[in-house]
Amino acid sequence: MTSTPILTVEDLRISFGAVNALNGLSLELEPGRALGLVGESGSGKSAAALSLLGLHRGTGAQVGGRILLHPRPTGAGEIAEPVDINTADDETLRRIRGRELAMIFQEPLTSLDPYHRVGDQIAGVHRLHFRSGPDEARARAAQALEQVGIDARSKYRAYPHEFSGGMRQRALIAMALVLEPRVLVADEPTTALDVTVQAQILQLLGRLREEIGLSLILISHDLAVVGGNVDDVLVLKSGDEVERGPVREVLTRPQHAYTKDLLNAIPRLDAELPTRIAASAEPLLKVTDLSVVFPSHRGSAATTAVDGVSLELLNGESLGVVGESGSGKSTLGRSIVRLQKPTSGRIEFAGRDLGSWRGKALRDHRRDLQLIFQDPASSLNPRRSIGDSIAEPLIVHGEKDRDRLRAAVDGMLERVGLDDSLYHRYPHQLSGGQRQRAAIARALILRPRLVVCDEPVSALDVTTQAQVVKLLRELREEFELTLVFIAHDLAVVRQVSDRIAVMNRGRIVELLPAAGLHEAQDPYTRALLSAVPELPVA
Amino acid sequence: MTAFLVRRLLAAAAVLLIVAAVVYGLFYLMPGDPASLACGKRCDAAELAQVRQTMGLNRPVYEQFWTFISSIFAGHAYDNGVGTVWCSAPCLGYSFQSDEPVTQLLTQALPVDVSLVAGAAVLWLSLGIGFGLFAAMRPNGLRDKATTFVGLAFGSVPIFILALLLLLLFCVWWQVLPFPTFVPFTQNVGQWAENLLLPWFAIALTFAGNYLRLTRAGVLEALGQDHIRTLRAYGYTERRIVARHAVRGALPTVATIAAMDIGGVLAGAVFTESMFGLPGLGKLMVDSASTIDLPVITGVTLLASFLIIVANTVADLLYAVLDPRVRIS
Amino acid sequence: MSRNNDAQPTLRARLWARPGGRVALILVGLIILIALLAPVLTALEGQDPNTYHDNLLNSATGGGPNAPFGGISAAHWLGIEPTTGRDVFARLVYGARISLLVAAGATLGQLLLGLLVGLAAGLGNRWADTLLSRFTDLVLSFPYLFFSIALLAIVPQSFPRPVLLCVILAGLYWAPTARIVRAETLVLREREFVAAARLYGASVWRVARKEILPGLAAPVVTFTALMVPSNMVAEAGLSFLGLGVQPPTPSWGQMLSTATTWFQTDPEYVLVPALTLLLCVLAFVALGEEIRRAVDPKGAGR
Amino acid sequence: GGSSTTTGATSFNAASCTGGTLNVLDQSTEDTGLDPAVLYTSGGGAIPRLLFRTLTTRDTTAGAKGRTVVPDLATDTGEASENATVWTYHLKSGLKYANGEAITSADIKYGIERSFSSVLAGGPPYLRDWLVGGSTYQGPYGSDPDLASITTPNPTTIVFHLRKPEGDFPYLAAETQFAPVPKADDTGKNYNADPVSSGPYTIQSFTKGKELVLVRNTYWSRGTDSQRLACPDKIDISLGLSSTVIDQRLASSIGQDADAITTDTDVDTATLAKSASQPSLKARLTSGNFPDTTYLAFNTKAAPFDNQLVREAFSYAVDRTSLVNAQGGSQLATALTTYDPPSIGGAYHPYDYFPAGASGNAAKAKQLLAQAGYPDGLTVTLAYDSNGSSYDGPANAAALQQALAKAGITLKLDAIDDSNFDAVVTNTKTEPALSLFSWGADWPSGAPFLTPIFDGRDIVQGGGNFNLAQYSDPSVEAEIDKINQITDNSKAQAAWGDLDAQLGKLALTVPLYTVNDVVLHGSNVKNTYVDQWRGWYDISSVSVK
Ligand SMILES: Nc1ncnc2c1ncn2[C@@H]1O[C@H](COP(=O)(O)OP(=O)(O)OP(=O)(O)O)[C@@H](O)[C@H]1O
Ligand SMILES: Nc1ncnc2c1ncn2[C@@H]1O[C@H](COP(=O)(O)OP(=O)(O)OP(=O)(O)O)[C@@H](O)[C@H]1O
Ligand SMILES: [Mg+2]
Ligand SMILES: [Mg+2]
Repeated sequence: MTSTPILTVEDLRISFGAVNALNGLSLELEPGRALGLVGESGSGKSAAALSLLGLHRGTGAQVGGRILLHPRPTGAGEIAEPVDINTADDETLRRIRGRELAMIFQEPLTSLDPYHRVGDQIAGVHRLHFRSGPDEARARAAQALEQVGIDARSKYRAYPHEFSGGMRQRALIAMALVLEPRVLVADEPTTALDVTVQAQILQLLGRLREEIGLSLILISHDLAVVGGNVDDVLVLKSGDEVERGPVREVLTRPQHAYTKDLLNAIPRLDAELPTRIAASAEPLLKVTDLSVVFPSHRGSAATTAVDGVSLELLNGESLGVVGESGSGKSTLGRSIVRLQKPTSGRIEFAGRDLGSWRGKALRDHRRDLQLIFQDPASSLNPRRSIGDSIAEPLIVHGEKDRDRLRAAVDGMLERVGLDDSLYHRYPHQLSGGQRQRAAIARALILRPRLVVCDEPVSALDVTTQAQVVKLLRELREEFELTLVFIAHDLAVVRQVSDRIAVMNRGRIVELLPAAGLHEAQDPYTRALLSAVPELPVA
Repeated sequence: MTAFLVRRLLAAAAVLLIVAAVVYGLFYLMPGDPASLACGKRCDAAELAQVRQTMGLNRPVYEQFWTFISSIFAGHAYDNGVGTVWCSAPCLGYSFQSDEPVTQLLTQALPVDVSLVAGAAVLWLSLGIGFGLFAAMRPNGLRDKATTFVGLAFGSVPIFILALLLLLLFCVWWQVLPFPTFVPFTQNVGQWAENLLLPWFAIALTFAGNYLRLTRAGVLEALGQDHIRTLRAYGYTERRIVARHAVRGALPTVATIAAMDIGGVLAGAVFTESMFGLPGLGKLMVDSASTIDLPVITGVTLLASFLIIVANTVADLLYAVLDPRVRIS
Repeated sequence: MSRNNDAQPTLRARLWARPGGRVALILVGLIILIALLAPVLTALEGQDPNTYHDNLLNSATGGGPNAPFGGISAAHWLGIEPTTGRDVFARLVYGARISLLVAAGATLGQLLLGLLVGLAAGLGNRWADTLLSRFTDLVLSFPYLFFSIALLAIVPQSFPRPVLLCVILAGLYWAPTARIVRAETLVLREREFVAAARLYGASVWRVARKEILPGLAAPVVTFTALMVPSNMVAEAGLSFLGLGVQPPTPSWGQMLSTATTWFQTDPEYVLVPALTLLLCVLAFVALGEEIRRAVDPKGAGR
Repeated sequence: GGSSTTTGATSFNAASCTGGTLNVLDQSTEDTGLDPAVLYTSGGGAIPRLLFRTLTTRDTTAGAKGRTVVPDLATDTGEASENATVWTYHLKSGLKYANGEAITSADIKYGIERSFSSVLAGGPPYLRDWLVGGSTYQGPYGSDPDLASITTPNPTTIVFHLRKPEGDFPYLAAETQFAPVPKADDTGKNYNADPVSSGPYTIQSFTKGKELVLVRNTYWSRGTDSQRLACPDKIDISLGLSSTVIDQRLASSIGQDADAITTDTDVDTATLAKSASQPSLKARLTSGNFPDTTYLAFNTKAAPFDNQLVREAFSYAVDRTSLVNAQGGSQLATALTTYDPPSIGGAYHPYDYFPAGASGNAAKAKQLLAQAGYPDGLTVTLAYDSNGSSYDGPANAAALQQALAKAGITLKLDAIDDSNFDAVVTNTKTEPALSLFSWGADWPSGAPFLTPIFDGRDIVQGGGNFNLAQYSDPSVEAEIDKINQITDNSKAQAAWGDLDAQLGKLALTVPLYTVNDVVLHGSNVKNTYVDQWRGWYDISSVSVK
């Protein structure tokens, strides 16, 4: 391509006080091209993205270097001269934001104003930049919503909280689209989503590039996601560029060791399976015809979250549970540890009916059944230190001696690979991976026999994900754990589980050995398999 | 929504019944004899007994209570010793000390409090929200600290001191306003407002500080949220962001507290009324408490409770209306 | 980035580390100290709060102080009270005891009741919640002044007034705290760390104490810091209606209410308690604000 | 006190004083309305006297002469029978109500009869006590409507038959109970909202707790009434104001407040202090007296006050200066060592048997206490009215506590709620050993001042007892009866004064002070004086022209 670049970034440096988030990034973006920005958590991707729109202003972050936005080739645009985002005055910046450069934020759940209707928010943006009348703005907003696959007729007047995560993500994209910007910066647009929705969104972005010649900067820690959707890729590590090039090039023939690590950490459906850990023959958990129905509530219809599920789990076995969002995985998991009361059916644990336990007896038995929550950040009390949180179960079960407590917690911290100096840290002072380890430590400190892991890795970047998966395997061996491993990522589940249950609409549609995933018969399972993003092969 | 209101109405009725019962209970524990107060300083035993009978005080408490409750719905005929007075429903009893049905006393007093709250609320909301926004524009700056300090200072002065200060300043020293008397709105709007200006300010200044804090905190919290960053990323001006979006985050709380404060003032602004000599519910309450005029005490208390309950219900509704994430149930 | 220190500093240390917190702590400490040291301070001045100084008053013109500026002198640091000649400084520092005692007692009562009812409603089953919430609404809809008047009249005078004031203020004002606590508890109990606690067998009581309470700290502390001064003002209001502590016991509210008539001729007499009250309010509000920031682990650096 | 100030005398002319609107700023709410049977006034009150004419009334002149009784509806102050048990009055001619009808003696009788009805209770107790058959009569609404001891031989004559001699009857005849009430217009309890006026004004509108507006009674004329000038055309009375607001409004005297006056609010101590340096303000201050005494009341049936030495010790120990200061200084109160205050006129007989000096004689008190068997002092409880604004309120209690402490007496304070104070103290069953009490005369004579307090026959069991000492001595009672027969007022008063001096030696009470009323008026109000009967402005005399 010969066209002149839209965006030129020269020696971009960003630091937050003593922390250097980015140490001199340079890049050029041409119309219609897509650039992938990858790197593990904390490598400076979001910081860079925010700086492109000048969003670090007034936050105390120091931004150095130049970010030049070039005028539209036709000259019809609003800017005639190249503008340096870093030095532009507020008014110029205001006109550029959204109109020239639009951004989709990493956290779609909170990026919409909860007090205004989604449609109105999109229309408002249109009015702001085009000085359009209310009717025209409304029509354009509706059109943009339809474009991202949201039914404008029924959803225009909805509030953000009435949207699912995927819909909010798409609403944000619609907001960007309504302005027909030249560059879209999409910061992890799919992390929070399950594979099927993720695929939809990536498709949409691709279509837009073709249709309106949008340039795209796609940020992700997932090389597989980036793989099929960008032209060039740039790998960041701790604020430094380690490698860049055409995506196929980089992914198939990585030069830098770090890029190789990233690639290796990606769970693959075709990866070799680790050796099975032997399970004993006696059953530990027996679920018979379990159903959980959430009664209708405030106008919404009753939901059958789990619908007649039966399972048997041997002592020491690991069962993977997959299925798309809302298929009842968490509800099943919570029922097993009795956080959720089943509507009908029976759960036997070590030959005893779980439902018969009450009060004190129930509290005593609880130690055998633990759950590792989907989101480690919310399952650790933000106002208690990690150490206290891990010690708490022991205290509840009668341990009073401070020294012994401390020793136990330190031992456990060490076991999950955390330094015991972290004892007094609060959850927000840890990285995501560290938090997940802490949550695991708390679940294991009572030496449970069965642990349900509810999506323990979906919030983590690939490298951390790989570490946690490895840790779980080791712990299984060491503590003779029986594991229920819930995830929506088939590739991850496959690595941890002996058998895999595929759930759809509350039912187990297929139960396969991990090794036999490819032989899946159920059309739904096949659909899931095909939605997994794959790395391009050389 | 209707179900919510119906449920609230039933709950309110129950609450009012309990309040009335508690008032009756307290009344019988209270020292002092309303009959002997009504009878005068030098009243002999026979006379006292007569008075007691006329006032219905010789009947058992529960009977008196029942009469009270039933007359709310059915009205009641009171024998005032000379003839019978018919007190039609909703009859809240008959004050033997002022020889008037309580309902009439209440309807005379209520306009005062309605007038008080009408102006005061407008003032305190505009002062509080206005200065709250002003303070939030540059948090921790000089003007933020100054406005917050002034707001707090006014809020911490007992209202009777503030009222006095206002009287001295405006009526005695500068002589720009008349000493307040209550002129009904229907009689002369101009005089109504002129006379109530000082009471309005007295109430508003004590309250505004709280609204300032709430608005400021709400706006600052909202400004730290992600969706504000979205607005910035789409080119909104900072003023528009604060005035149209950030302030929305503070509104549910502000509106809720405002509804409750309005209920509180409606239910009787005792100090304001007594300092400015306004014949509202608060004054009626204090006066009737000192003469232990049970029917009036009960009537005022019930009306006050009712107003507070209404305000609380409005507060809940407002919260739900202003925060789309909250559903009324 | 996060600090790497081992032991977490205590709340006091964290407060102290913040300049605003230090000022607030010092102010509040000073106020408490003044109240505690009232006998010492008055001894230093050489006065006591109850001795009349009729010789210093101008009996012919209403009983105000003879000397200008409210009779401020080396012997009477803040002047003397009109019509009695009692020492204002002595009454102020002794009054601090009553005012603080009433405010602290009432606030504590409100806090305990509010926490108890709010937590029970927030953590209990639907029945308990409905019942307690209605009860809270009931108390909230009591016109408090009438009930104060009635209760203060009912309870015999032999019952110590400061305690009674605490009980009444606590008994009638806990509802807002309970409401806040309940609302916050309802939010917190849905959080996964509460589910986690139930999962390892913690009792409801322990969940309330260890998991919910720390989360309530920020909103409740901020709210409570405002309750202290508002209780002081409430005491002043009741004194104004003649319902506060009985003479000769001094309290700020009483000083304020008797001072109203002296606004023009002896402004100093009004200003002393009014400014003291203001200072107290500011100190407590600042303390509340600082505590709120300090208990919020994310706010530690802010 | 004693002397009165008259301002604007130069410009005031009774002949041309009519016109304008007088504004009255009052604290009173008049919640109980204006029923002449229910009102408990002294000398006909301030506002009631504008609506109700009575058989006699007070002399509307400034100074001591204002304490004398003069005829009003009647032609004279009453013809007494030989021993003052039968009193006869004749009405003036041409007397009319505001509705144009003639006033008859039967109406006066009916008005008095009404006051016996229990539904119209509240007035003074004397009629019930003095009239033959009064103690059993139930008022005109019952089965036995007629009170035989009042006869009306013709429409202009009325005769009262008393069961015992009462030389003070003419004073009583000035109370509103002696106002005529036309039977046809009697609405019972509701009469209080719109009574038929016999005075110079009639009610235009009346909202209890808020406002009372009076306009001229066109049937009234100065020709039949020598005691009221009735200058303003209209009198607008604002009710239920706070004392601070009244004080400030009168002091600043702006706009309509220049034409304002008050009938129930003393000047603020602070305003008083300000007046010292502001002659223009001082010129608008008037002072006067209502004869009253605030005193320490001993229950002599209770230890330790059954011991006269202890009572004397208390008399020595009190510090009257601090009490006077607590009232707002020497302009507002005067220390008192006699039970009868000077303002009562002839019945005042100065004495000081237990000289405490200005600030108490602690040494003497200690000595007496030791003598009485309390060498180490003693602890007693003082009951007082907790309402801060009442005369016997908390400020006094605190001052007494300080003074008595010097004599080794520890005073524990028992504040009793205002609404309950009288009930507790005046009930012999619940009366405390020591209480702080005050007494005001229903009219300026020794009789209503001494009889209820020291007559043993007036000890009422179970409520309404004002003989707090519970003192009874047949010789004193005989003396009281003897004085009551004297119809020559000055002789009677002198005899009352002597009786007071005789009782004073027993230390049955410790008189503390008497209150002086210092009142402010708007700058435009003329002919203002405070009558020496009640201590308030005489509205019937003032003018705004
Ligand atoms: N507001 C801030 N204050 C201080 N440090 C910050 C701030 N924002 C980011 N950082 C730090 O800057 C570095 C880069 O952060 P950035 O958010 O760009 O990471 P990222 O690559 O987007 O990671 P992720 O994949 O987790 O989103 C990190 O070390 C982070 O801790
Ligand atoms: N407390 C609840 N009340 C009502 N409905 C619920 C509740 N919890 C879950 N559901 C519904 O039950 C169904 C299953 O939810 P569940 O959380 O088990 O899904 P999941 O498979 O874990 O999904 P995800 O991958 O998004 O975590 C969904 O439709 C959900 O909306
Ligand atoms: Mg990021
Ligand atoms: Mg789930």
